[in-house]
Parts: sequence; C-alpha cells; structure tokens
Amino acid sequence: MNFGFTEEQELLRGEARKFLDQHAPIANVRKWVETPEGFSRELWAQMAELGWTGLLVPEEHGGVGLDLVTLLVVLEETGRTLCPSPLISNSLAARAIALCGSPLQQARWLPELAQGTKIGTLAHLEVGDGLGVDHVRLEARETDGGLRLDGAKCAVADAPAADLFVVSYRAPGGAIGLGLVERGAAGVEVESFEALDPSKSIGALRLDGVVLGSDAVLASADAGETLEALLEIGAALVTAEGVGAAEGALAITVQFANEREQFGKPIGTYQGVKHPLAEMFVDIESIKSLAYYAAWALDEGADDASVAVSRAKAYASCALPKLGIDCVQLHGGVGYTWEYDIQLYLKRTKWLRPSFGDADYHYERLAALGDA
Amino acid sequence: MNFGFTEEQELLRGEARKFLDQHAPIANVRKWVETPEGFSRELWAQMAELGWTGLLVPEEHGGVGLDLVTLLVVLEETGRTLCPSPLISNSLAARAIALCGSPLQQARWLPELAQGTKIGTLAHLEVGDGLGVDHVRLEARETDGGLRLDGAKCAVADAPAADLFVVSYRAPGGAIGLGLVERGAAGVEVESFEALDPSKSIGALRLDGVVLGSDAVLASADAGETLEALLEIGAALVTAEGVGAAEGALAITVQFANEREQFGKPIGTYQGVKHPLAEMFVDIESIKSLAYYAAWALDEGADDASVAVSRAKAYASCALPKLGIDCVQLHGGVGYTWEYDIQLYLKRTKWLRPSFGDADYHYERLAALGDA
Amino acid sequence: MDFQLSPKEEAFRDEVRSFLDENLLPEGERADDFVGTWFQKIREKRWVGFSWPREVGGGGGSIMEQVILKDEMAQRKAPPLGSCFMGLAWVGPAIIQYGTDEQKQRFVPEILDGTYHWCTGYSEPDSGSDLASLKCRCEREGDEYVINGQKIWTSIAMWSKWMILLVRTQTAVLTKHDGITCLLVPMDTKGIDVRPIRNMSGGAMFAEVFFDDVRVPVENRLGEEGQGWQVTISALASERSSIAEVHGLIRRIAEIGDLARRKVKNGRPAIEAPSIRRRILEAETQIEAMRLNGMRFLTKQLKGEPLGSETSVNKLLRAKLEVDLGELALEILGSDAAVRKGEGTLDGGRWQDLSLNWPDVVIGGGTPNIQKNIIAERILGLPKD
Amino acid sequence: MDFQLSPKEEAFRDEVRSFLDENLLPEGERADDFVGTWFQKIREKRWVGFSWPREVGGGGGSIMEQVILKDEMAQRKAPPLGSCFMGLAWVGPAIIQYGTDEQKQRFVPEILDGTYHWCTGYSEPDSGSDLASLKCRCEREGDEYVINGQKIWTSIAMWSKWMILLVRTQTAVLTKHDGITCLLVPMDTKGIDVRPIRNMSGGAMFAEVFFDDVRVPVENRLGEEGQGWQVTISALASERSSIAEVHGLIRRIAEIGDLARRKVKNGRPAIEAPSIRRRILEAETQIEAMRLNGMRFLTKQLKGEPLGSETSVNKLLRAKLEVDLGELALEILGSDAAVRKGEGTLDGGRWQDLSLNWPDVVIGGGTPNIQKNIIAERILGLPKD
Repeated sequence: MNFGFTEEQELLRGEARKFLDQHAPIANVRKWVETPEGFSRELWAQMAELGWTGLLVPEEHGGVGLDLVTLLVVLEETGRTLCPSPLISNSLAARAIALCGSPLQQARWLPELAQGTKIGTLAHLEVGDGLGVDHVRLEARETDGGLRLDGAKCAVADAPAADLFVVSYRAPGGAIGLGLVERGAAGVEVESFEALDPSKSIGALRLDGVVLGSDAVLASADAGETLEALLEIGAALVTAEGVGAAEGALAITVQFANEREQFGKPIGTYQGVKHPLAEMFVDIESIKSLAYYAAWALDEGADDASVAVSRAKAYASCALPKLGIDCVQLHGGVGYTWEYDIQLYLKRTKWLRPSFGDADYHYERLAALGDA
Repeated sequence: MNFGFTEEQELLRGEARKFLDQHAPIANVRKWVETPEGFSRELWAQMAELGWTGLLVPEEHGGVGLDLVTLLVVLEETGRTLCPSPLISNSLAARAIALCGSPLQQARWLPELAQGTKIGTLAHLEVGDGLGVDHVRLEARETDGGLRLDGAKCAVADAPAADLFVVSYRAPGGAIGLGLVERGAAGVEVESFEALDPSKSIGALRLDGVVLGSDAVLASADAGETLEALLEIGAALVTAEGVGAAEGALAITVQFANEREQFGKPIGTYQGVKHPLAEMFVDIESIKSLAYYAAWALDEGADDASVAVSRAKAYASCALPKLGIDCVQLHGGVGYTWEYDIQLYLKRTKWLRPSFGDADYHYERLAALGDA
Repeated sequence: MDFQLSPKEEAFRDEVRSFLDENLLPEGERADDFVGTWFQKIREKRWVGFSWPREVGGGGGSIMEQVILKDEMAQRKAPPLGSCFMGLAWVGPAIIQYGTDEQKQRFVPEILDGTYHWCTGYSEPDSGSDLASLKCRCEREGDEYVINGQKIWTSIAMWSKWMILLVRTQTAVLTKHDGITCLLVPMDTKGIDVRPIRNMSGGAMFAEVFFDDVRVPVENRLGEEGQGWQVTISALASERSSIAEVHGLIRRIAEIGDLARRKVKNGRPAIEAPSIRRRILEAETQIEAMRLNGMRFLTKQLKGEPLGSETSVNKLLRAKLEVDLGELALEILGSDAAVRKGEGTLDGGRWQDLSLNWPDVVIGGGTPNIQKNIIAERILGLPKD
Repeated sequence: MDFQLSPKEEAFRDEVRSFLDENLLPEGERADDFVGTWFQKIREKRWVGFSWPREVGGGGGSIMEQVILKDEMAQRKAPPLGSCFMGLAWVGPAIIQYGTDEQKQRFVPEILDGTYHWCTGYSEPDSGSDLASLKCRCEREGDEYVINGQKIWTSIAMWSKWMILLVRTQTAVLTKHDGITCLLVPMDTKGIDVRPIRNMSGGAMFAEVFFDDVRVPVENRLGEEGQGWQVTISALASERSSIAEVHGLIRRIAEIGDLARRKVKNGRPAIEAPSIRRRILEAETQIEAMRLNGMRFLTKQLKGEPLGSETSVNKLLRAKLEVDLGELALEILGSDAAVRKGEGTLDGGRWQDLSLNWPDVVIGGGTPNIQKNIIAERILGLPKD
C-alpha cells in the first residue's frame, strides 16, 4: 500500500522544480505571456529535452512511456509558477493517437509530438458549449478522397501554436469520429483569442471544406470511447496543474501575510487572515488526494476512474476559484494590481473552472454515473 | 416614506419586552416547556389581557383590529426569549375565520379566539409533506348532515392545546375547502409529539368519520386562496418570531464572547469569533428588512406580497439554522450543555426552517412566481 | 409603515420624471454632445450639489428629495448628477463647512460646474485600512508648506487638477488622529509625480502620487493646522443610505438572468441548470434585502437619528454580491469564460471584465474584514483586536 | 502509487475476514451475550491492544496491519476492538512508556480485558482549548498527594473506575507546561464528586468532576513529578490517520441518500430536489477526499515519517461534515424534522438526534477555530495570535 509517489517521481519533482525556478520564474512568465504565442519556444525545447513532452508517448515512438501520475507531478510544478506551455494539449493529442491511431499514424505523429517539434491539441467544443461526447455536432460528409468537415471548434486550448488538431465530429451515420487536421491544410483557419488567463492560450479552429483522407481518420470504432477517455484525462491534468497553481498562490499569500503589517502586527496574526489560509490548505490537500487518485485510477483502468475524475474536478472547480479570490482579497489593494503576481493566479483559477467541465457538469455526471 | 414602526408600535414593543422580561424570562420558559402543554396558561391569559391574542381580530368581534406589522412586533419580542405560546397558530385560525367565515361563524368563534379562551390552529400538512395548496389530499365525502372527513393531518403546530382546528380538505369535485373541527367532537383524536424545539408544541390530528355540518364549513368559493393567504401569513409570522430569536441568540453569544477568556483575552477579541458575529448581524438586519416588508405587503395587499414573503422565508430558512449552529460553536463545549440557553435557540432555528416552507420550497415558488 | 410620498415629494418626483421624459433619450439615441448639455441642464435646475445649501449654489434639497432624485435617475440609467465626483461627494462639503470665504468662493462654483476633477490624497502605502497612521511629511517654511512623501490608491489622480491632501504636520502627538493637516493642492505643482497603477483587468483607475519638496501656500490649508482629520472625516462619515446604488445591482442581476437565457451550455440554456437558477434567485433576494436595509436606514435619517455603522451592513452585502455576480456570470458563460476577447464572446467580454473589476468596489471601500471589525466592535461592542 | 497489499498483509486481511465471517452475525441476528463473547474472542487473538508490544500482552501489529484490522472491522460494522476505550487509546500507552513495573503489571492486563472503564481528567472550566493552563491544585503531604480543584468534559466519568488525572504540583514555573503531574486515581476515593453534564440532546456523556481534599498515594503517580505534560501529551499526539472512522461517514451518507429516496417532500421523493441531490454528491466527494487524505497520511507513516499537524485537515473536514450531514438529513425530513419523537417519525428520530449530537465530535476534538490555528501556525508558519 503506497498512496505516494515513487522515488523516481520524487526525483522528477525535485528536478522539475529546480528547472522551473531557474528557467521559468514568474518574471519570465510575465514576459512570455506578452508575446504573440504566449509561451517560450526555447523553454518548450528544454522541456522536450527533459522528456516532459513525450512523457505519455510509448518508447518505441520516441517517448518516455510513462503514466499520468508521472505527468501529474510535472504539471503540479508547472502550475506552481504558472509556466505557460501547450504541455497538456500536446499530451492529449499524443494520447489520442496512441489510443486509436494506426501504426502508420503513430509513426507519423508520435515522435514529433514526443519531441515537441510539433504541437498537438484537442479540438472538441463547439457553439452550444457541450462538453459531453453526445454534444458533438460537427458533421463529416462523405466526399471524394475522404470526409469533408465544414464548421468550427471553439475554445480550443493552445490553438494559436498548434500544428495538429485532433478534431471530434459526427461521422455519416451518427457515430463519433476523431480526425487529424493539420494547421495550414486547405480550408483550415486558426484564430487566436485573448484568454482570460494570460498564461493560457486559446483560439478557434475554422474548417471550411477540409477533407480528411483515410490517413487522417483515427480508427473510428471506439472513437467515442477514446474521446470520453481524453476528456477524463484532460480533467485530471488541468486539476493537477490547478492544484499546483493553488499551492503557489497560497505560498505567496502566506508570505505576504507574514510580512505585511497593519495596526502594528503582521496581518497573518489575525484570525480573519489566518483561518481562510488554513481552509485553503485543507482544500488543496483534499484536491491533491482526489487528483492523485484519479490519475492513478485512469492509469490502472480502475472501475471507479470516471467517478474519481469527476469528484476531483468538481471539488477543484468549486474550491479553487474561491481560493483565487480569497488570496487577492487577503492582499488588500495591492493584490489586484498588475504588478503583483497573485492576480495571475486568480485568473488561472477562473480559467480552470470550466476547463474539461465545471462543478455543475461533473456533479451531474456523478449523478448519472449512479452515484446518487 | 417611513419604513419603520409607528409610535404606537414602538410603545407596544417596549411594553412587550418589559412584560416578557418580567413574566417570561428564560428561566420560566425552561419550566413551562417541561409541562405537558409546553406553555403557561397563566401567561397566555395575561397575553390575552394585553390584547395580543386578538390583535388581528376585528374590534366588532372583541379583538383589537390591528395588522400583521403590529403582530410582528409582538412576535419579535416573544421570539427573543423563546416564549412558548400558540400565538401564531391562534392568529392564523382567527384570520381564516375572519377571511371566509360566515357572520354566524365569526360571532361564534372570533370573540373566544380573541380573548384566548379558545385556542385555534391550522391543520394543513399531510403525509407527503406538501405545503402547497395543491398537495391537499384529505377527501371530504358528502354524507348525511354534511361532509365526512377520514384521515390525518400531521405536523400540526400547537395541536396539543388547540380547541379548534382549521382543516384543509378536498371537497367533492376537487376544490379546496376549509372546515372547523372542534377538539372533543366525535371521531376527533389529537396526538402530542415531542418537538425538536421544546419551546414549540406539535402533534397530529386524526379524523375518523368526523362530520362537518354546514356551520363548520368555511365559505368555500375562495378557500384555496384563503389557504394560500394563511400559508403566506404563517411564513411571515414565523420569520418574524425567528429573527427575534436570532437577535436573542446573538446577544447571548456576544455577551459570552465578551466575558469568556482564552489565552488571556476575551474570545471576542479574536476575528475567528468576531467576524462570524458580524455576519450574523448582517443576516439579522437583512431578514428584518425582508420580513417587515413582507408583513406590510400582506397588510396592504401589495402586488409583490407573495414574492416578498418567499424572499423573507427563503433567506431566513438558509441563514438562521447556520446562525444557531455558529452560536453554539462559538460557545465551545458549554454551548451544547442543557444548562446553557444557547442550545435552545439552536433548536428554534431548526424548527423554523421547514415551518411554512424551507428554502427549497420558497426559491422554487419564487421561480414559479416568475422571478427567474 | 408607509411607503407613500407626501404631496410635496410627489410633486418633486413628477418634476424629475417630466424632466427625464423631456431630456433623457434612450441610450442608443443620444447625441454626441448629450452629456455636456445634460450637465448644463441639471446645473440650471440646481440638481448638482442638490443637498448643499442654496446660498453656496446648491439645491437645498431635503433628504427625501435627494433620495427621490437619485432613485429616479438610477432607474432611468441617467448620467451622473454632476461630473466632479469627489468634489461633490466630500471636497465640496468639507470646504463649505471648514473653508474660508475665499476658498468657498473660489472652489464651490467650479465643483458645481464640473470645471475640472478633484482627487483625494488620503491612503498611503503602509497605512492600508488604518488611515490615520499616515506619515506623509509636511513642514511649514514661512508662508508655505513643504510636502515630502507618498500617497497611493489615489483614484483618477492622472486626470485631476486639484487634490484634497492629508499630511502630517506634527509627529509627537497623543493620538495618531492629531497632527494631521488638510491641504488643497494643485496637481501641476512642481515636485508632484503621478504614476498610474495598472490593475489586474489591465486598466488603471488609481495612481500612486509622489511628493518631492512640493510647496503649497499656507492659504491652501483647509481648516486649522492639525485638525485635518476632523475636517475630512466628517465628510467621509456623512454616509448616506445608498439606495440608488442598489439599482445598479438590480439591473445587473436582471442582465445576468437574461444572459442565462441566451447562453447555451451543455446543449441547453444555462437558466435550465437548477444551480444557476437558484443562485440567481438567491442574489435577487440579497439585493432586495440591501434595498430594504437602505430604506430602513433612510427612515432613521428622516427621523433625525444619525446614521452610524449600520451602513457597513450593506457594504458587506455589496462586497459579497460584487464578487458573486461576477462568478455567477462566468459560470453561466462556461467555456466561453476562458476567452476574454475574441469573436463570439458574449457581450464583448463585459462579464469577464466584471469578474476582474470587483476589487474597485470591494477593496476600495474598506475590505470586508474591516467592515466586519466595524460591525463587531462599534455595533456589537466586542473588544478591539 | 500502489494500492495492493503485500502477500503477508493479504494473508492477515484474509484471516480477519474469515474471523468476521465466522464470528460476526448480521446486526439483527446477534445473541444477547454476543458482545461479551466477541471481546473474549478478539482478546484471545490479541486484537485488543493490537499495536502494543507482545511482551505486555498486545498484538505487536504493524501499522499496516492495524489499518487493515480497523478497516475490515469498520466495513462490517463490528463492535469495537476492546471495551476500555480510553485505556486502549492513551492510558495504556502512557503506562507502557512511563509506568513502573508494578503499574504495568497491575493496569495493562485489566485494560486489555476491559475489566472496567478509565476516564481522563485533563480539561478544566477555565482552560478550554488551552489545556496546559490547568490549575487543579495538588500538594504532597508525606506519602500522599492531596488534590483540590475541578475537571470538566470528563467523558464517561460516571461509569469509570479509574481516572488518569493532570494536576498542578508547582505554580511558579517558567512555562505553563512545567509543574504538571500525572496521577492514576481510583474514582471511589473519598472527596471525588462526579456530576454528569446533560447535553442539548438530553443525554449525558460528559461530567464535571470535583476534588475536595482527595488523597492519593505517591505510588499512583505516573512518571516523574512535574513531567505530567510530557507523559500524557506524547500519547495524545500519537494520532493515527483515521481511515477507519471514514467508514462511519460513508455509511451515513449512504443512509442519507436512502432517506432521500424514501422521504416524500412536496409530493415527490426528496432525492428529486436538485439541491438535495447536489448536496449529497458534494458530501460524498468530501468524504472520499477524507478517505484519500487519510491514505496519504498513512503512507507517510508507513515510510517512517512522523505524522504532524496534517491530521487537523481531516479533523476540520470531519467537523464540517458532522454538522452538514445532520442539517442535510433534517432538510430532507422537511416538516417531519420538527417532530423529535412521535408516531411516523422516520427512523425513530435518529436524524433529529444526530443533528443535536455533532458537538460530541466537533467540539470535543478541539473546535474548528483551534484546528485552523494549528494548520495556520504549525503548517503554514503564520505568527501566533
């Protein structure tokens, strides 16, 4: 019985933290988010060298062949400093191809995604904002040379930098399909939006007569199941990154509470400051436990994996936005100045809430999963 | 513009507080609640002399002919000391007869209810716990000599002491009817239950072939509307009494926080104690405003009276049970000893929650009333 | 209880309504120069500075008339009652009460005309919620005061011509409220450096203001030397029950309800999600409580009782609502909330901005923790920290 | 991560399961003398005092085996692992660590056999959460200690034969933790007066205990004079991650879900009300968080790291849940909640009782405010009040 990390994972955590402290302090993050792509290509290349971009990719395709629990360790650390990168999106795209790509598709894409030379993402949400698999409306029509897609995917994470989009659609007959759409292909247009959280990239994918050849259609028999799995993995990963960010926010606020004096005492002396900080700690520990278990359950294909994911994300979606607001409020006026970092964390918690399903979504899902 | 009480009402409040401080201090309340009836007949007679029992009864029937706002002033004061009495139930029964009783019925019952020599109550809820008028299931069947009732009414407030029950039923044809059932009549059985709040009386009314003669049927054309009005008045009145109790609980807890020392300081010095008390004050002020307005709107027949009542009761049903718990918690261990009074207030807040509709009920009602 | 107006008040309300009928076009139809004309017209009606005595150019309006005026204006989304916000809110009242005749003649008409903006130099970096602990140094040299120090959270300092400033003229004092002096300072004086503070939503409403040997003539002092605390706090303390501001919240929750009907989330209108519907109803209930609280406090004022710390009740409720309404809107927006600006963002990203702008209200007016201390200590009588 | 048991642990789990299969009948089918037999059997298996060294009569069980044992027992609603609750929880461990050989030989077997109850005399009327500020006076006269003073919140004092008692033998001390002595006191000693404290639900679990010239022989001292704080606190501090207690909450929320399906409210099963369904799901999620938190803390212990103040995390969650589950049950009951006992009361008024009994857990274990202080000060490093 060991509900903890392996020695290798603990080493990785230490290495990641050291690397990020050195190369991605928040001062750098602030510079990167002002650039058009919103992250550092140089840092991305270093992350690739460390093996992070290929963490989930099997070794035979140039990856490290590790599991979600290990990726979670890295994401907690990138979350802590709000380090921007398409790591989650890229991992999801790679996982999609690893799960249901043909050997040719895997050989074509996995090495590049693993090495970070191509960036992938999942393009699933549409107008109507339906996260559930049933809500896919984008129709694929049979045409010469394959399936033709006309429509749009919105709120696509990391769209601005993505080279490859794993797109969900309705195949003729109504089944869910997953297709590979390359940036720059005929009829593909990528739009960049200003994100609520500047350390996150977001955009839209417009498909105007894009044709998916057979090499671009992922094995369709269980695409719906794969999509469901990707959404669960996404929820677990953003929760892990979010709880890392929450730990960062708590640490900053605790430091502030120890240093800032009011009426002759550090404000951390007052229970009005102290108790909300203690409550944050309770929430962070609880989300950690739920998220660690969810990642493990997904890795192991445990029976309760879906329930575990929804519990983790539901708890995080409720608790973390409140935590972000409380941290800013405990800072008083300076907390919401551009100059202080704490407001960046607040924005991350707001970004996290709907990402891969908010509390309403996941509690309804839990009810549907027979939990009540 | 005057959202305050009249000079007469303020005088009444002063008089009521003085009277209750003198005759119904909590030490007496504790004694009365141990008796089978749960209240003091002697105090009830004094309340009658002061005109409280007949406050809503028209002067021509021996009452004082005043309004709900004035009764609310008295109830805030009786709430403050948790003084037990069937005042709300009796007022509702009298109002029912005043609203749709015949001149004969009014002449028969109102003077005795006004003088407190008979005690009335409303018997409406049935198994299935449906407060809304539509949920009445008790069927009245035509029989020789009138309408025959077989069934039961549960959670009847003040049933143990009531002489007269205003009973809701389904008339043949399905319309709502209201009938007068006397204690002791053939087929009438009254049961007493142990109430969660010892300063409240509760019981059940069993009807086994009880026949309502024409003198016992209240004018039936608008009985449904009258019943709806009675439920709204009930909600406004228990809210008023509840907010009075909450003020009492806050006062006790503030005094405790000023006196009790821990780690060398009065515990009221700590923000962990101080801030919850401030939040209670905010809730109490807000419920007062909502309840005062609701009573006024009912008195005036204002368009928004139904909305006003549901807002007041919904807010109170959420905030007051929390207030009761917080007051006990802030007392530490002694708070839940039998010996300390604060636990009696906690029980009152729990009693208040479902009484005339909890927050779920009233928020759903607000939605139905077109508020969202 | 009686929510009727007196015949005189009704007549005044009708006057206001007729004026609005005649002069206030719906928002889309207003001409470019509308606001200028508006200010001129309400100035002529003496509705700018409506509460001030008529002899200084105000309207001499009764408390109830002020409420009626603000209420009608707010309900119709009229522009503000004058453009010089801080001048009208507290600089003017302080000058009227403590100013010399010269100061009154010079400043009051310009405040009423909205000739320029005033800003308020009270808060300092280390004073936080503890305003009276201010340290901005000021020494008298002949006929001048020489100021060195810093102010922070000075709203609209970058667009203001004058500042009402609190400085410390004496450090060896019995209580920290002594030794503070109030000065009226032209913002173009040599040595004043204004640095806007960019906030998390990207805008800048506040500034830091640095004073480096700033010289101000003695006649710019308002009130006596060392009495600055009384001069300024009396105006700050004359809080009004703020019913009019509730109209903004009423409008906002209505718009959020509308948003929930328009926005499709998980394939159905967001309003059909029980948790969204419930939270809208709860917010409406809290806003109604605020409105009614305000009316009870107003009634106290009308009866001639001073308004004390009760106003903290609505400040706390408002702080909570400002945050909650922003969060509620974002939850309704679902995934779209992640996009701040971009095609298809509902209402141009207004709700996202809103969710980042609450600190203007919540922290600016004293943090919730401070409001809770005020209620606990001043109203409930609990010991100070 | 790895939630598998080792082969040895699995074998132990199977042993426990077989034992339960053989010896634990379903709740309705147990004979009157079942509990007596039960205690005898688990005593024979050395599962009473399972964590204690084998040489004093304990079971010498590893941490993981203790967890397995408690877990299996809790899942099957087995009776407790021994009847002398406080003796097993801390009196025994303190005696094993600090007792004389005589004390060990005398008391440890009786604790394991559950011959009688022990109670704990730590809290005093004015000490509240500040345990070390205790004042109960104790003077040495020859070979006796003479005790005068009062204890409060002494659980089951009225049914106990012995008390572990903290007294102050020295008042002029450097820190309040010095000068405290630990005594083992027979409850039938002359001068001891036990007065049960009736609680709000009408029962009495705690008592006040008064000491009037109570004389205890010096050999009843546990540990050195003045070292009582260390003697007792070490046992109190050896908190275990309490996964087993989560089973109680898991069972309770399942029963509440069942209640919501049975109870008709507003004409439909309560479970169909969205707010009720949501709150059940939220509670289940929090309970699962507690369970997993407990497993993480256990993992730390298994790795040999000391468990510190993290246990406050689950204490806070539990305190919140104890209150919330009681309230949730009452809300499901609707109007029926107003009836404490009476015909038709669902489940015999159990839920009403529950909603009045949370303070046993919530306040007994240190109030939530104290737990928050512990987390803030000891884990986060914030300054003391």
